[in-house]
Amino acid sequence: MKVRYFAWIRQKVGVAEEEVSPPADVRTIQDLLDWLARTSPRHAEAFSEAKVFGAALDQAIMPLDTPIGAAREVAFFPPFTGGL
Amino acid sequence: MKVRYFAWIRQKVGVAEEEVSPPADVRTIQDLLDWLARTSPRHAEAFSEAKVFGAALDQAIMPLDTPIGAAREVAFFPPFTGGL
Amino acid sequence: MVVRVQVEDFDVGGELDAIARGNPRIGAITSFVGLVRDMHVKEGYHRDAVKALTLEHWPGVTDKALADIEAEAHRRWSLDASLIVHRYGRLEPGERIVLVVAASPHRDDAFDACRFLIDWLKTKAPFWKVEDTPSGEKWVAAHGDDDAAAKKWEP
Amino acid sequence: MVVRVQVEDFDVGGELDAIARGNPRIGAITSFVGLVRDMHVKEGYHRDAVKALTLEHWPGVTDKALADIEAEAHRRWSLDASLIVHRYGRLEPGERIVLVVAASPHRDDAFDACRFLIDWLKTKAPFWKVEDTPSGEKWVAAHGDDDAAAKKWEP
Repeated sequence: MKVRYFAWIRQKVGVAEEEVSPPADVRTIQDLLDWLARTSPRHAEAFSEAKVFGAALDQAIMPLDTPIGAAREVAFFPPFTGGL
Repeated sequence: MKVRYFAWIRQKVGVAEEEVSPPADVRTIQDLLDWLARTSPRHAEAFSEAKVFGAALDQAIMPLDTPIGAAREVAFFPPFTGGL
Repeated sequence: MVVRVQVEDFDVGGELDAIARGNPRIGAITSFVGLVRDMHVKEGYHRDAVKALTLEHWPGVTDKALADIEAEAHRRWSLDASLIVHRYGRLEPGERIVLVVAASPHRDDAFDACRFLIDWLKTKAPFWKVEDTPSGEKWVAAHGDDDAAAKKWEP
Repeated sequence: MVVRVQVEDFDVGGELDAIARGNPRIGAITSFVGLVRDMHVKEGYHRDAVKALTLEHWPGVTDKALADIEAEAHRRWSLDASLIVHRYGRLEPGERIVLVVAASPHRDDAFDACRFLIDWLKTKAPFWKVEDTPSGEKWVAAHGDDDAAAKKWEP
């Protein structure tokens, strides 16, 4: 499964994307997030921020309690700040 | 006293402005309007329209019941229709 | 605060560039351009093809009326700049009639002020329009909608 | 309905001309331009000078998100044309970030749709901003104001 990071999450984790193989008990996006936080200190720090993350499954934005199912790509990003 | 007309009022009266000398009992703008309507068939027709006129004394918009006082110029115009 | 009443067309891009130039406080520029339409639709049923329209105004008074409207917008909102350009004379379908611009640090002020400017302009500045239609010249009547739009800004 | 996400600057006047060209139904064009400010003011007390900001986006996804927002505007209002141009990359104070345009026969639709487009864009399109300030890089946090602005368009 590919995981992608955007903006300051990417900066903190240190990579824009990575291939991961989470265990079978990682069912939802939130499960994946918790599991990723344990994979390295950088991940732990990136995911410790008390901010609300957005996430997407195969480029479609989904709530964190959504089951990952057969999605091939999960993306994590901070709230959008486009416009002026 | 100078009287000015705009838009279709000007077209109906046939002149853009004229010098008039109304009698002493013409006190308000409405008095002047009623008096002008009797000065010619064109004036009568221009002022017979059941529209609300706007008026100005010396270029300041005023209600029709305003006394003319020492104003040197009275203007009559239909509602404004600028913009797109 | 700039007001211009003119026969000539205006350059929208140039005006928008000029309004923000040298003022890095400005984050938001809202603009409105009004164009001559080829059709006059009244109350949803009466339709007239429009070959052209001719705008008449009251020289000397129009500028002051527009400047007053602009000053009122600056009293009500936090604006760094504003502009009203209004043409008069004969205009054909597709031609620009009016440009209204409001610039502010934030977009709420810019949007509200821009809309206020065009709403008040329509009912408070001495312009009159006559349409050249296949059935002859027709003076445009004031719209109740415009009065309502202007009234929503009353205190 | 046009959406562009690009590094290059855009020509506001040219875009506005193009949007109305050949469609004499259009009477009203409302546009919004967002510019980089030299100052970031948060909650009225925290101020940072901004030397530049860098916009990151999600290639492939951004275009679709903007097109969806535009389609929603066309469902809600009577629009003849609309345009969103959003830049990414490094931008300095005074530079244009975003252009939003809505064109309609009447001004109410054009104003409402234009404001809707920028309000939704800010909360629903995948852009992120990082500011280059004297005290280092600072990622811009989402504003509660923007969420509130987007929410007012919820059904």
